[in-house]
Amino acid sequence: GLPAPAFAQSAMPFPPDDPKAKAGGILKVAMEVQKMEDPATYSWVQMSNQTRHTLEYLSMTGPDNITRPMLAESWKPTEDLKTWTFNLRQGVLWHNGEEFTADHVAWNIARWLDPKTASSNIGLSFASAMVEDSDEKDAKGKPLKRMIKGALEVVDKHTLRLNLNKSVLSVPEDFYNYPTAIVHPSFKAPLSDNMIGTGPFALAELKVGDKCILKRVKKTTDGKDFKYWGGNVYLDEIHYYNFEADNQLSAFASGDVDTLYSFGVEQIDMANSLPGVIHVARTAQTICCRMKVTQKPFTDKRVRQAIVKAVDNAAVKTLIFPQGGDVGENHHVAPVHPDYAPLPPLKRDVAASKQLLQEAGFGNGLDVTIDVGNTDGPWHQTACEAMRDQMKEAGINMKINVMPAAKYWEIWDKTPFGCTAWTHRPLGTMVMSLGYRTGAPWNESSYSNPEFDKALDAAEGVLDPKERKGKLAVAEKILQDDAVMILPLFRPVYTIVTKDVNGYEGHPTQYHQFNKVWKA
Amino acid sequence: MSVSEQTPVLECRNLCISYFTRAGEIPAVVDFNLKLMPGEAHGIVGESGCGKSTVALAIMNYMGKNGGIVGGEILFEGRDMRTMSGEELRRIRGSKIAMVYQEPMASLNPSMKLGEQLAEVPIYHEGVSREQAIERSQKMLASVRLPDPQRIMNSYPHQISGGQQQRVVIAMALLSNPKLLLLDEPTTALDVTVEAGIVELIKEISAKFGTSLIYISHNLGLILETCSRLTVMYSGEAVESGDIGTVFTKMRHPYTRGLFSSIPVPGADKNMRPLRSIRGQLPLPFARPTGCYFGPRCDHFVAGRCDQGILPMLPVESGSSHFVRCVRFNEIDWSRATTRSDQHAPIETGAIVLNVSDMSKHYTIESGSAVLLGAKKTVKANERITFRAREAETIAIVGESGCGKSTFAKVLMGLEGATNGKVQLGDVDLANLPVQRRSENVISRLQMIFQNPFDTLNPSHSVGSQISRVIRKFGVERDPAKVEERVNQLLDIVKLPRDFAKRRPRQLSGGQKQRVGIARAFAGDPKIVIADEPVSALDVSVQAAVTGLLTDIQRENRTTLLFISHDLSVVRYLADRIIVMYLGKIMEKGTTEEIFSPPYHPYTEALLSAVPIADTSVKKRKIVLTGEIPSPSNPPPGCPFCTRCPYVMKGICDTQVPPQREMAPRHVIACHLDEATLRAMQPVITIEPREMEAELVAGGA
Amino acid sequence: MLKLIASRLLQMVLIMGVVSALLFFIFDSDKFKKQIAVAELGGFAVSALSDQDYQNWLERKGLNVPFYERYAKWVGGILTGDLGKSYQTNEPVATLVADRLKKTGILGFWVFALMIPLSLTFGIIAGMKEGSAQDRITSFISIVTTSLPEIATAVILMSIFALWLRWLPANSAMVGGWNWLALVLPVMTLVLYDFGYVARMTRASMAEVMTSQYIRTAILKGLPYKRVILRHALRNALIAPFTIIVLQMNWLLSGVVVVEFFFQYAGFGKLLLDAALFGDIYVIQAATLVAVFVAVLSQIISDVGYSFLNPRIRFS
Amino acid sequence: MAAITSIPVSPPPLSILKILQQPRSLIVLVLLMWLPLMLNVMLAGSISETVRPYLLLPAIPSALILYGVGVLSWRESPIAIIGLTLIFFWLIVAVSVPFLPLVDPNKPIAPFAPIGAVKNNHYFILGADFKGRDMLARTLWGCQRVLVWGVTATLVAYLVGCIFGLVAGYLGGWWDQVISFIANVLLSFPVMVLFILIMNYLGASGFNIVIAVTFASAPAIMRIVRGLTFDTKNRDYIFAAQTRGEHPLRIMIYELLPNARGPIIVDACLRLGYTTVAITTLTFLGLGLQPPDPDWGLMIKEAANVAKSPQFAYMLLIPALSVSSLILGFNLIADGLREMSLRD
Ligand SMILES: Nc1ncnc2c1ncn2[C@@H]1O[C@H](COP(=O)(O)OP(=O)(O)OP(=O)(O)O)[C@@H](O)[C@H]1O
Ligand SMILES: Nc1ncnc2c1ncn2[C@@H]1O[C@H](COP(=O)(O)OP(=O)(O)OP(=O)(O)O)[C@@H](O)[C@H]1O
Ligand SMILES: [Mg+2]
Ligand SMILES: [Mg+2]
Repeated sequence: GLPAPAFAQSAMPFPPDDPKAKAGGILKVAMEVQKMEDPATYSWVQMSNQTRHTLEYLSMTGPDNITRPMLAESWKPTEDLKTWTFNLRQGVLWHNGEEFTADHVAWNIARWLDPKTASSNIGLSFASAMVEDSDEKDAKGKPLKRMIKGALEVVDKHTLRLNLNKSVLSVPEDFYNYPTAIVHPSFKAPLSDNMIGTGPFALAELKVGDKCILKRVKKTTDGKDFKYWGGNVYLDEIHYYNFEADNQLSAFASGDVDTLYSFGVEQIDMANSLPGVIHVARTAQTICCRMKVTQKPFTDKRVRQAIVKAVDNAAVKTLIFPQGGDVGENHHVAPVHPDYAPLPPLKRDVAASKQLLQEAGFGNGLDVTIDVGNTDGPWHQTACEAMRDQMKEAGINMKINVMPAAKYWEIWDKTPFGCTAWTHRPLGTMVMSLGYRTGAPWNESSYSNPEFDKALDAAEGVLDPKERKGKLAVAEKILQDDAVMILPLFRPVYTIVTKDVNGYEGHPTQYHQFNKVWKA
Repeated sequence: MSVSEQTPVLECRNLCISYFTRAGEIPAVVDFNLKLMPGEAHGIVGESGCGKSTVALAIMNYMGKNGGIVGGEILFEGRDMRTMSGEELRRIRGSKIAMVYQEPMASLNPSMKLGEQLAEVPIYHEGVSREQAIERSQKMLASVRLPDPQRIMNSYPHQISGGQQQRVVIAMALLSNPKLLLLDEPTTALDVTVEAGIVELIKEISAKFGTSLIYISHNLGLILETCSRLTVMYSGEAVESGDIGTVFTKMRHPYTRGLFSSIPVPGADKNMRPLRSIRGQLPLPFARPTGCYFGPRCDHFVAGRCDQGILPMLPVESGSSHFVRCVRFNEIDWSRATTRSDQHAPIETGAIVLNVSDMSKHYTIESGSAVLLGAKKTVKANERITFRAREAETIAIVGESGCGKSTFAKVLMGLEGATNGKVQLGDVDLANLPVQRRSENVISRLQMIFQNPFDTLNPSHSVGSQISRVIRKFGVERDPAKVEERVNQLLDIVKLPRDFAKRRPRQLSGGQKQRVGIARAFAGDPKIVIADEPVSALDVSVQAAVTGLLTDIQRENRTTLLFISHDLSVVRYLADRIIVMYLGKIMEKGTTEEIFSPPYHPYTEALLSAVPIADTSVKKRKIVLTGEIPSPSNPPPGCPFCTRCPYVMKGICDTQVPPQREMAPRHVIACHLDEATLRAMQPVITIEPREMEAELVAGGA
Repeated sequence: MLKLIASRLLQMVLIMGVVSALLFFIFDSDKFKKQIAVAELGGFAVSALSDQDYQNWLERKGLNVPFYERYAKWVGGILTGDLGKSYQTNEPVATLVADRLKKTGILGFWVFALMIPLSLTFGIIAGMKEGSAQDRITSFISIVTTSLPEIATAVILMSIFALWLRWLPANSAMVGGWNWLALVLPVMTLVLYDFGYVARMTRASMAEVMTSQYIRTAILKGLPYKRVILRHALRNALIAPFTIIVLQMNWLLSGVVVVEFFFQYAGFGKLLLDAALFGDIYVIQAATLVAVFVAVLSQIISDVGYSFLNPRIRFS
Repeated sequence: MAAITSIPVSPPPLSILKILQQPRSLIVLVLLMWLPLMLNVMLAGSISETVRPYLLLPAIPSALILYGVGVLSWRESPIAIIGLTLIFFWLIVAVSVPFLPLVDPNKPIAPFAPIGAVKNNHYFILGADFKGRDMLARTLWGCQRVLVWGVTATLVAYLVGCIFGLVAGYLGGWWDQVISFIANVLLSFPVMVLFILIMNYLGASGFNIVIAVTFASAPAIMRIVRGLTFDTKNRDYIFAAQTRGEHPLRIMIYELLPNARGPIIVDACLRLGYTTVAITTLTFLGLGLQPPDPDWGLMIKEAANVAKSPQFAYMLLIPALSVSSLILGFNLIADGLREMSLRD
């Protein structure tokens, strides 16, 4: 979390009310409409958008990438960042009329940590600091992780304490990760059958692959008036209409919708020609062409370095996203992260690359194959193609093996060399911790460097982002030098809204926050 | 009444017709003249492809996509049809000129009821009401002697038999009482007995309605029976025309003469008086010689005279209506003109090689009507066939279409298994031995010549390879050079140039294909050859060549020939013994002599009477069969012929199977008539003393 | 005829049995199970699952029992009218399929309603005079429209009529409720793609009829040209295309997936595509059964109709 | 009296042409053209880059000669010649594309460069796609994959279809029952499901497209061949073969098959068109050929989004029209062949 705004205790997480705002209206959004099974196992941001205005989070990261309290009114870590106390907002009502309490949150957290839930939240750093190996074993004989006794402590009705076994910095940010929506303890999958939330909207109709209609909650199910804790909400209804990614812009063009989930860079010219406001969000969304350091030839650091050195990240970025976006520096921390520490800019060095190859025994050239799933659009492939052309000069023959997205997800963490899309995360430490810490479940490169882990731990021990930058720089540097990946760029996210939609801002993770949006 | 005072119904003057094809312009008809008086019947004969149909269609002014009249005029009732507008033509077509085509089935719309197709004619030509039109159609159907016109009006074409279809087409043509009726081979597709009925009908019609007729046929016998005048065409031009009597007896063109000498008229004999075919072939339209088109094939050809310029039609005597297109017709000594072909001693027959006893073949078919689930029917294609064949003997099997001739051949060849009985080839019983299980030896002893020359050769392989395959297959020769030698020998035998071995079947004419078929059949030195209607699809002159060929080969190899045919005149010429079949059963069998002279089986009698004979000296007794052939799946329980037999005895013939009467040794007749009645029968064919100026058929030697 | 229909129906049941067993078998492979998991839980999540969790998930989905047991259960379900639930949407398959069928039915109806008259007219005009200018022009149009891939036609039509002229909606998702206008572009695309094929078949058939002897007979009977064409040629010329048109039913059911996909029209083809990509076995099963049914139905219709149109068969 | 019109005799054809028209030399030429192209595309990965282009050298003259022979032997049918020209245009491009002065078709140069633009020192004759790759190079290179996989898939489907059709048609009985039933099963399977199952099961690759197309097309081909076999097997020349005791296999292959070739070739021309579309569609749905090498289906797929803005429509139109021209070519040849066979 960031110090100043995050601790502004009474502040709402939303932008201030617009005095010109008008109530009423329906906001129509083009997006893939997916099913809502269990928020804890959400695998797509789209799913969370469908429930974001019903099921809320303890915190909320705004379009500016700053995390503010939401259902939690405030939080406070101890100095060592091991004990976090969350004061929950009072007067928050569930749609069934019950009052929102710390027990509910505790129930949610415990559920995430239960291996049976199979929630990806278990990979969040706060979560891994709350579990330990148990006596139980899974089918393969690996011990099952269970929550440490006392890790979760309900202090009083509106206070909750997390006792972590190591310092974790990103607890508030973690609590806005999309599968951490807080459900009522009466929850039973599938969610869409009986969704009880605290947000201003409730699900009125869901047809997967077709539409998802949200309506303002006026009354609780037990008949009381429902007053939303977050103040004024203007829209009457939010309609999600199912459009495949490729078709969203044409849906917008033909006036079917007011806004859309996102459109690709290849459509920006068309978008420019349409009446509407284009939002370009700066994000840490990226592709990571990572090498599995446990598989030949990438076990040899020199090979990896040779590959990395042969590529000019800036050139790749400019080619693919001429406007917006940031150049990547092969350590996965983005300029948009508050704790980003700039390192000396990367230089392409073909000679050095050749030299390294020579040393590694690939003097006659190196043949590698990269798997590309284009999971986030065809630009993955373009990036790889551009890199291939650059690598060729260093004597590296990179073959590009393109496969359907679904196929790619089957092998993303297994392939020796793959181009994986990583979504935005609010803090630099978070991505590093998820993807590069020894043994982390999403450590797709199987990278394991105790030094790096130590540096990362150190960085995660510092609350103040400015101060943290220095520590993170160390981790960044180690990761960069170990040449685990080519991370050429951080992509911008494009959306478009009609002129009469106000109060909308593009979010780095395409999270929809329509609480204060109003239609003219 | 003097003919010349009337306006002719139709007059063709110097008519020239061409087809425009990718190979260029094909002059299909050149300088054709014809004058047709009211009530007159004019015949046009000629080999296939000589332009007969083209003339007929030109008279209708319908030349198709690529045809055109390039010269001359066609006057219909004095008016040139070529100057008429489309609408005028439409009004004449179908009302004043009508046409009947070769294939009745194809010329009727398969998806319209016959009644409607008939009624159209008066509706569109005379504007009568529908009811009237239907009534008239019905009457017309009755007057072409169709039974139950009501039912036929409501039928679709495929629901009636071929003979009935042809009658419907004729009725359609007659509906508007046309001045001129064109008949383009109206009976070629029909059985002889049915043909006889139609011919009878046409004669009646021309007498009754006073309609002028143009009758096109390649069958001189038919023309003789129907027409009063005749034009002989050769390669696109008329070569001779005149009154039937004159032309038939005093022909003046070598081609006409050639045609007549290749027809197996009574009196021809394969040993004593073999047929003579015209040598060579009809030239292709664009490869015609200069001068006389017949020149290269003519025995009287004189270089420098016959190959000069364009020959005109000349009157035989000034003022006569007998014209001929030959510059030397006056110079030829017609009485000495023909040198007879070689005579042979009759072949001695040898031991019995094939013994068929009580062979039956039944097919089981699913019932056609699908509403009844799974009803099965039995088609008795062959019933208790019994006969023996000797070495070097020719046995003919005759009968109408569908009587089971081919079925018998298939059983013999092992393509079908017999249901009952025995077929003994030497000591092997072939009755139930499919060809796959037959030994090489048996297979090579039995070979077959197929009916349809266009079907008998695989279009994808060269002639040589198809013959050499047999040679290699039966192990006659193996060495490639010897195989080739043998192929060449065979081609020589069937009188084809050796370089035909490299040709593809499509480059061959029908007769040539049939000869290749024969060469192929004899390539394996078979002992028995079955020839399934090998000549019925061929022109007379080619037919003569092929039959001659068969006898020659038979004489040389002492092959037994099983000759299947529906044409009694060929059979008479070729066969030693004849088997007459009807609906799968043998009606009569005996030597050729015995079959062609009384006593007859009533069916044989009718068949004989139906065969048209192109000989003015032959007089026939008319026996026209009525009724249709019963369905082979539901034959009458007694004598199969009882439904059409003029001698039928109710109560006996239709209930009891007739006895096999042996009239003479090995002359068997299956009939209920008592022996006395049978013996008292009059001959069908009698030959009157000839009045021909030259002994054409007997030949001088 | 009855016998024919009965045997076809019997064959249909047989085919359905074979096809569905085959599908269950194919989808029983680990590969497809994993694919379903990935589609449902997301790629990261599945790879993060422990084996135990994966087994649990399989059990929850009912995928851990052998396929023949599932097959038997499924067959039992069908007999009681229960087609199972979709993995992807949690909806009962029956309503899902019924809804999509209805939509595709509407689309198909309009495609037929426009395509048949259009293609028959084109085909007949062309076939009336083979090789003439009118033939060449109509043939050229039909070949070109048919040879352009559907997707290209769709894009072109969309950018002209929807994005440029703005006459028609650019997609057919019909977010604001049923909208006939939204049907225009998909129908147009399909008609353009399909009509050429039928037109060419009609042309061939008409050309053949025009060379037949009975047409010559009709002309030489002195009938007006109009009657020759309309009464004599037409009916015979329509027999062959009829079968082809009926068989287009199959194609309209599932072959239109590109168009449905492109225009976001929630029809049967799209359902099938989504289900197949997801591995949504019960939807695939149900949809395949429907497809088999339609295939057999179209065969029956074409047989019955053919014999009805063609008296030679009807009365033989 | 009417003159007898003399027939204009066509000039005697060159004897070389005669030799070339022989089936044997045609087969040699086709193989010379086709094999290098096929190897080049199918085994793209395993042939070293230096050898790869030279492989195609013999194919260029073969293609040119074939085209010449085709034009001369079909000169009577302008339709067929137009079709032939369209197809050989692409065939010749396919075999000669490595030698054409083109930039690397996969090299991103200047995104969205319009037709005729000069950007980044490159003259874009047909513009650039949204990734900045040269459309001209992509289009010309793209025909290789479409041609090779389309033709191969159709050929294999025909091989399978013919074998089963011959067996079912000629042997009849149980063989026919079983084969026809299997064909019916495959035919009533929705094509898409079939494609998706196969491509999903086997993975997306050219060879699997061949398998998928075989599964989808072979039953229909089998039916055609079976029907033709039913027609021809009652011909006298088949009986003749039977009565000289030929083996059924020989009858099927030597006697029946060659006579079914007319309709089969015409159908194959049409089916090649459908196969090409099917491959394009598969690619569009993400199941077909995979990048990196360009092919038209891929280009259409990639451009589908961008091309909705009219100024970028060329990105889609160019590959679409290319596919279309190829299919048009096959259709025209089929038409021409049919008309020639009908003409007298
Ligand atoms: N449409 C056509 N195009 C080109 N040539 C044709 C056409 N119709 C007929 N011919 C040719 O014209 C000549 C005369 O044909 P026509 O059909 O008149 O002969 P025919 O005497 O009726 O023969 P057949 O006894 O076989 O019916 C033949 O050489 C034939 O090949
Ligand atoms: N395979 C078959 N199944 C059922 N019936 C058959 C079969 N083959 C022939 N028949 C029937 O058997 C009868 C005799 O046929 P076959 O072919 O032997 O006659 P045919 O005398 O050769 O006639 P044609 O002179 O027309 O050739 C016919 O009624 C025919 O319909
Ligand atoms: Mg004729
Ligand atoms: Mg027969």
